[in-house]
Amino acid sequence: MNTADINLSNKELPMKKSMARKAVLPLLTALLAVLPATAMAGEEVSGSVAMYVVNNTWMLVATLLVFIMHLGFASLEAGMTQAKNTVNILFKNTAIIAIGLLTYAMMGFNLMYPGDFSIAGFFGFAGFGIAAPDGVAGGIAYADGAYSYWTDFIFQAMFAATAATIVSGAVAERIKLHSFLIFSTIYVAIIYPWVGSWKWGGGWLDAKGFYDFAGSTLVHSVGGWAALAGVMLLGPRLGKYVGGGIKPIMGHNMPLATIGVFLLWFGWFGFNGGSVLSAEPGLVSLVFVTTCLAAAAGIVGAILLSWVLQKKPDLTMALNGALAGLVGITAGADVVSVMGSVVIGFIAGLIVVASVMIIDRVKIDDPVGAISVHLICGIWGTLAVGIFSADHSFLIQLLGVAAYGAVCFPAAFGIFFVLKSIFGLRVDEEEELQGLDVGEHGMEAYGGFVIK
Amino acid sequence: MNTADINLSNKELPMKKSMARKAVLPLLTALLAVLPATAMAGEEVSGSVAMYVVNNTWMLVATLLVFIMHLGFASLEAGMTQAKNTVNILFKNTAIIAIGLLTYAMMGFNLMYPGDFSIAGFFGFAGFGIAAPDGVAGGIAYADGAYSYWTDFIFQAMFAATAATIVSGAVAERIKLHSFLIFSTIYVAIIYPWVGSWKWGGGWLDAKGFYDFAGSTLVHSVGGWAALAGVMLLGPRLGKYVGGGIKPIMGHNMPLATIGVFLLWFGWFGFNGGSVLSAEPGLVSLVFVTTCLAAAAGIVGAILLSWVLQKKPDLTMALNGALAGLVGITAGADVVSVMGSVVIGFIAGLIVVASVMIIDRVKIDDPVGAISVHLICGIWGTLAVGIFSADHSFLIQLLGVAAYGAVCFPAAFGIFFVLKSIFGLRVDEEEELQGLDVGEHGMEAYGGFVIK
Amino acid sequence: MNTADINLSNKELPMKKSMARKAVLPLLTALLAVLPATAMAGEEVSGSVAMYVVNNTWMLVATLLVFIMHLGFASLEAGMTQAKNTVNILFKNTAIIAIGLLTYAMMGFNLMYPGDFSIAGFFGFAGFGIAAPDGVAGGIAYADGAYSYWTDFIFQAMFAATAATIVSGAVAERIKLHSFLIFSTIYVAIIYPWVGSWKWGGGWLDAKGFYDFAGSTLVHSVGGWAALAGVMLLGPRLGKYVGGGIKPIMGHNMPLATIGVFLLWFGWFGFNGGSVLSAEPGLVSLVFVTTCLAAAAGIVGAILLSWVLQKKPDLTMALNGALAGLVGITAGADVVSVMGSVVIGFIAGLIVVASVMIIDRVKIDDPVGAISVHLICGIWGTLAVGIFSADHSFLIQLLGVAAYGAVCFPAAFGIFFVLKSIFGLRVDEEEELQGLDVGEHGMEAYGGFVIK
Amino acid sequence: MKKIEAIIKPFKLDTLKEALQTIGVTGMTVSEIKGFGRQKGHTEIYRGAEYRVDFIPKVKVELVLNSNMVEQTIATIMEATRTGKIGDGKIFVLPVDSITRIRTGETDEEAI
Amino acid sequence: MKKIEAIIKPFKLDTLKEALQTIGVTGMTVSEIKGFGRQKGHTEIYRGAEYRVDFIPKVKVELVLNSNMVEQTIATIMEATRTGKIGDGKIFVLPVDSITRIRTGETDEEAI
Amino acid sequence: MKKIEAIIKPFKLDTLKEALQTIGVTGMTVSEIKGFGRQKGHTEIYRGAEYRVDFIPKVKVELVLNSNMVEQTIATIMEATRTGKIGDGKIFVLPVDSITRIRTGETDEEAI
Ligand SMILES: Nc1ncnc2c1ncn2[C@@H]1O[C@H](COP(=O)(O)OP(=O)(O)O)[C@@H](O)[C@H]1O
Ligand SMILES: Nc1ncnc2c1ncn2[C@@H]1O[C@H](COP(=O)(O)OP(=O)(O)O)[C@@H](O)[C@H]1O
Ligand SMILES: Nc1ncnc2c1ncn2[C@@H]1O[C@H](COP(=O)(O)OP(=O)(O)O)[C@@H](O)[C@H]1O
Repeated sequence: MNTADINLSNKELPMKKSMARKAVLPLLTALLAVLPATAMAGEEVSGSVAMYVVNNTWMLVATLLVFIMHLGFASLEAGMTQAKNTVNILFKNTAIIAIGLLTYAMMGFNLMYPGDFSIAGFFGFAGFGIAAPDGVAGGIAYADGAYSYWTDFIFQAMFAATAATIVSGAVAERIKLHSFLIFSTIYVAIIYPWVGSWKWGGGWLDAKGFYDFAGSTLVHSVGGWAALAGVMLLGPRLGKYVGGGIKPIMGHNMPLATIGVFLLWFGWFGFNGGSVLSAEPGLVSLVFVTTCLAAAAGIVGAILLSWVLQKKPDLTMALNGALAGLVGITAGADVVSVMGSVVIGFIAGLIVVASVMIIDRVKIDDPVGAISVHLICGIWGTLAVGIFSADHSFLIQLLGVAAYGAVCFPAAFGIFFVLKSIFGLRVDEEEELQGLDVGEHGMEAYGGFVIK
Repeated sequence: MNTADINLSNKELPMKKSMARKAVLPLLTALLAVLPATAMAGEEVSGSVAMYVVNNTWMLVATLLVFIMHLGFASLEAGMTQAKNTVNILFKNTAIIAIGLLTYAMMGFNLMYPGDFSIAGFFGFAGFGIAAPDGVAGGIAYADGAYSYWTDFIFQAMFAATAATIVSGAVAERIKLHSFLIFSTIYVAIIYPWVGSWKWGGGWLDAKGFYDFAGSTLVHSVGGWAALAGVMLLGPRLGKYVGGGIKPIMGHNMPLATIGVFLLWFGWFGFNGGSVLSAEPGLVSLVFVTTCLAAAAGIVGAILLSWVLQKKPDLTMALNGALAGLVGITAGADVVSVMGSVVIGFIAGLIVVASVMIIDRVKIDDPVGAISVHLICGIWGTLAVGIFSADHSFLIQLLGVAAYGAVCFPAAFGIFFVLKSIFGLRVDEEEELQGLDVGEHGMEAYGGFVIK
Repeated sequence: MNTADINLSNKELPMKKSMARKAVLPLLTALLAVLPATAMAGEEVSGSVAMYVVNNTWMLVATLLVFIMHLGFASLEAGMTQAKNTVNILFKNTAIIAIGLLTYAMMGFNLMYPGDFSIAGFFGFAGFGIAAPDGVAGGIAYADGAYSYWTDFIFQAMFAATAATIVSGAVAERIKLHSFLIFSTIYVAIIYPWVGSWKWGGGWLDAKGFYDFAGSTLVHSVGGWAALAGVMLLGPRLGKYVGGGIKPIMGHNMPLATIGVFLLWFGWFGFNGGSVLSAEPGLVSLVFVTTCLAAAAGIVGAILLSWVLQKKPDLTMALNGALAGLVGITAGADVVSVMGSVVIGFIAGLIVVASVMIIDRVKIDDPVGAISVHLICGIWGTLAVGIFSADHSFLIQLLGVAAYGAVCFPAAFGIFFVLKSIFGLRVDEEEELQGLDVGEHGMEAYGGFVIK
Repeated sequence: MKKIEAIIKPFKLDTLKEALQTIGVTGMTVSEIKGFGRQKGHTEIYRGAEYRVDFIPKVKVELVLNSNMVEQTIATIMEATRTGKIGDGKIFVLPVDSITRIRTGETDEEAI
Repeated sequence: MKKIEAIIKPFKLDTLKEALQTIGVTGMTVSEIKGFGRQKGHTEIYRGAEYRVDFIPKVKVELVLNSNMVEQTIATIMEATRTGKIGDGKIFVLPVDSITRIRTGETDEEAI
Repeated sequence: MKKIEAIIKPFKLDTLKEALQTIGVTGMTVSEIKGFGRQKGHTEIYRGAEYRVDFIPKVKVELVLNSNMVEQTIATIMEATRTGKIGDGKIFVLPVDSITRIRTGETDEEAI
């Protein structure tokens, strides 16, 4: 609307206001600017344009839901580790989201979605930086009325940082801050988007018919492989394995860990729901159902198994079970039946409990169970697509799992190894005993004790 | 779009991407599949379809908002109780959401919305499991373009678990875990959906013109009656009432309790806003306004009364006041005036403070004030509809309140009573003194103290 | 739909249900009621109506996102201060949101958006209370199909309380509760909306071409000026500055502070994204990108500078850096380039670190860094529009900054001064040493220690 | 003058406090400690790994008083805190050379 | 050798620490305790129910030193921590038989 | 009877506990304290302002035992907790007049 309209309007106030508050073209006109020629017929907005706006709005909501998952990770990791390393964990998670977003804008997005591959289906890079195509090409025509270019970027960018965050929990309480930050930067800027391009970028695995709806493999396993490599090079925390036995190191704050898991589930509505890449009602609502039922079944599975094995039901296992179910359903949330999702989640819940215990027995020290949740259940979820969806092949799914493992583990191992030889990976014994909060940051998470 | 479109498109990347990322029908085609015949006229999407997608998207957003209320309950209950019972409370809340979702899928949904009643308006059951009607019947035509079948289910399922969660807080710090879990399962699987059918399922109370917009009675009182029954059978916590006097037992973590209440309010935007069952702008925005103003007025009412009675303003009362206002407005959020919502909320704030004190004096030990907030204010809110809305009858509202009380309290009491005689309801004295975290779960909420 | 439809429908259940659950006009009919005459052609919904519903839905989502920022503020402030003042901070933040919403309904909204100014462009008041214009005037026609009257109100109301909350952190740990509450009430009821009208209400600064997209100045600086005035009149906390030196007073709960900052960022998607005042895809998604990249760059800037200056990277500075970037981009999120947003955020990150240190050295005791984050970075962000956007004048931006400072600081100082002379501003020394939780509220934030 | 250190079960503190007041004890100092003794801690499992909780939460009560008060006080403590179950705790008596009240400078008997 | 146990008001700790350093005290051990004494706790109301806060947060400072240092140290403590208000605290002196420094094995005087 | 108070580095507690059990010590009382001594705390910066962390987290172990056990126990403690680095801690021995076991009323030797 323009000033004329205002004076005609019978209710000036809001007009004046919206006019005053944003110096943009009036709404409809603005939209007309991004309409496909077919719809240019005057003031009236076409259904397709409205549809485009809905789709895009949903994708933006999904984006902010994925964002809050980073608080989920930060809370869960901090809660499951010792008080003396809390500041360090919070710091890492705060830094990672920043690094993830910036590097993804700088290069990740164009590595993951190169358009054309320079090495057929295997590697491509569309150049540094991000820039929206002009007019409709960056708007309604960008993704066939599903979302704008900027929406595409920011949604994908939120995913990127996730992979690095997964590593953070597994290597917690002993890794040198700067080594970790350098690793994360490289991994999230190069490895994650590059291997992601094989499937989501339309690369060779996509051509093969490999399926990973929202990232059981592309996000969670990719992070999980790096976690495994890091833990192996770091070794266990002091005092974890003494004289052949296992000495559990308690998480220091269970409410915080619980907040983390619920926020992750909350974010997963966007992680999976947004991966429909439109607001298509039937599909998005189906994904909500499969995602929630898998998480619920994961909780039940983990509670039952831990209750049987430990005599008492373990809260941390129930929490891991929810995440296991979520990671497990992520690959096939839109292609498995509702019953299938329950089975997938339940099995994921059993797997995560067994996996946590086994990994601990082989003396791989993963404070938060990241390897079990993200790598093991990520693999399970990816394979499950081959089992529970008629349209997908188990072997192809297996190929995909193998392909990512074959590249991500060595890549992560290599990066960590180089960093180890240059800076060292692990803080010295005294710092580890005293805690990384004082050692790396010179402060305590719960300061202000009267005696300083 | 199909491959052809892609090759024609001037910007391949995103197309390739969205194509790569989801193996579903192209967006428009997908939608055409669920269009009413009238709208099948080719590529162009009709306004009605776009409207359906908006409505459904809002209902899905409302769903995830209701989900996070479970974290709100977990945080509030944990914060308002003792540190030594924190793990137990977090565990219960994690288990309940899982149980609630799974049982609702198994039978709850079809008990609550049976379609046809076998006992006229009183009881009906549409069978076990959930399955979406094919094509448009499960899509745009399912609820006249308001939401899909899966959206309907998942939105309702999130409500279901809430009722059981309300009980958890009231019986905290002394109830046996397995007895509680069995109770919750039965209550959420059978009682909640069955009595819900009387109104929302189109049963006899609905026919009578009883009104409960979003569940002051159907959700909150239903949970509140069970809480009352449980507390009466359990008895007070050790040391709460000694020698005629009341010994307050402090909540151990006020930030956690505050996080809980704000998250509950946050979720209430979906609880009430979603209960419009469409994105209809005028109505949803009105509900947002009445809901927020009632919560605000509830805070003010509770602060004023507690300041007068206690000389100092009580944070826990202010928090209860917010919830009181929210529970109070829930029954009539869409049919009372904005001024009405302020009055309803303010009175709810006064009621909750008085109720907490009175209930404590009659030696009913409710650690978190669940009975006052959910039962008493739920009743108030339901009756308030009869007072503040011209279109509804106070007597009918009273009838509804009485009907739910007459069934829910005995039902809950009966279930608890049977469980008590079989397993016992209450942990032994030593376990209660030591805390349920160690007793039931073998761990502490704030572990990792250097001295283990 | 009507009963007839139902009986025709092949799937009764949901129809019955939605009918049962809400006693409102059937959806389409309801919408027809608010259609512009042009669209009255029968059942079929026009694209414009669908568009209106999308826009309005997005604005409502933005509203609830802004709401959760209040939990963000509460958590951040509590975490950055001492345990003994936690209840007091949580209480203040709970009370403020209530006061903010109620006063805004009572007078703020009509002060901020008076429509006609009684003193040209400088002051206007449209009367007490809120009431929606009837029919389309309060619906689709209210803001040209962007949102309804109620949406407009509740979105703006959520902003209002924010300004007062900013003050709360700066004056924490020593201000008398009632003096603070009275101040907040006056400031949020009168000052904030009045000065807001100069720009968003279409007043004189708007006419001058001053630009503040989402409130770097109108919200953050307005709050920041009041914080500065309050701190100056209060003086530093006991023991903060002794013998010329600075004795840091640690925040007592870093996970809580981190939760606060992530929730603030989360809410900012609505704070900035909603300020587009429609769901226009290109613009909202651009705002998401500039907002997130600025926050990320702010983190990086703050980490780098604090690492250099303090030898060890400071978590609290990283957190302040995120907020600095967010406050910085708020004024121009929709008019600067993506590269511009990164630069603005990075500089904001540097500024906040330097500012926190300088302000501390001049012995202005701001426990949470509110002045640096909201005032200093708010000014920076407002001026940055003049630097990074071709369409805006640096001098006009400067004028705006000066105008708000010239009115808000004296106004806040005046109100605080009067309160000081009447009630006193500061608790007595003994209460401050013992903590305001016991002093003002008679309880502890972390009670339930076995020894009471 | 003597100092009595009593290690007791936490939930007995209130009872003890009241009992001591009745016999005219005007002051005490209390702290939360962890105890290791005959009362063996329980074995728990955390994420699949067993561990022993050897140290059990106890409360330590310190009383400084006149030598002539010692016997009666010990009797009172035992009465108030005894449950007969293992882990009830111990009472230690230590000699004290002097007492000073900071506020007044009073010493010994007057300072108690 | 003697052990001095001083119960003081928490906010006095910093002052005391500095005062003790000036007279050459090289070490001390500090803990947070709760005190019950003449300084009666306040009555508060929580959710409508009254309760007495009997135990007041205090800080306990333990110093082991040469007998000849005792007098001066007591004087210093009183000076540094006295506010004249009830609840200032107490100073107890206990005999010590021996001291050993773990690091070196030095004993008694040398170990302080 | 004697009371041994050992101030040690926190991470040495487990080792010490096991060492003491091997020589037949059946009970002990442990608390978290903060220590000030030769081991100077570090200087840190918080939001731009420097501060010294003077008090270092330590653990205090209290053992009441027969006089004849003292020497051996001290030796065991030193062995178990010594790192040779400054800050290892101290061992104080105080006289004890009497011991009572609350549960049984046994006293002195029998009560240990
Ligand atoms: N020799 C000792 N020295 C110091 N404290 C002891 C000693 N023996 C026992 N305690 C304390 O007394 C508490 C109770 O002793 P325990 O042997 O468990 O049961 P009981 O009191 O029935 O003998 C222990 O937890 C410990 O704190
Ligand atoms: N008889 C006692 N034994 C042990 N501690 C005591 C005794 N009397 C007082 N205290 C400690 O000294 C503190 C201060 O004593 P109180 O009587 O309150 O004030 P004042 O120091 O002025 O006499 C108490 O809080 C308590 O910790
Ligand atoms: N005179 C003392 N009185 C009481 N405690 C002391 C004394 N000197 C040292 N301590 C305690 O012993 C700990 C270690 O002493 P310190 O001088 O730092 O190193 P070292 O044990 O190597 O001499 C200190 O942290 C303090 O808790």
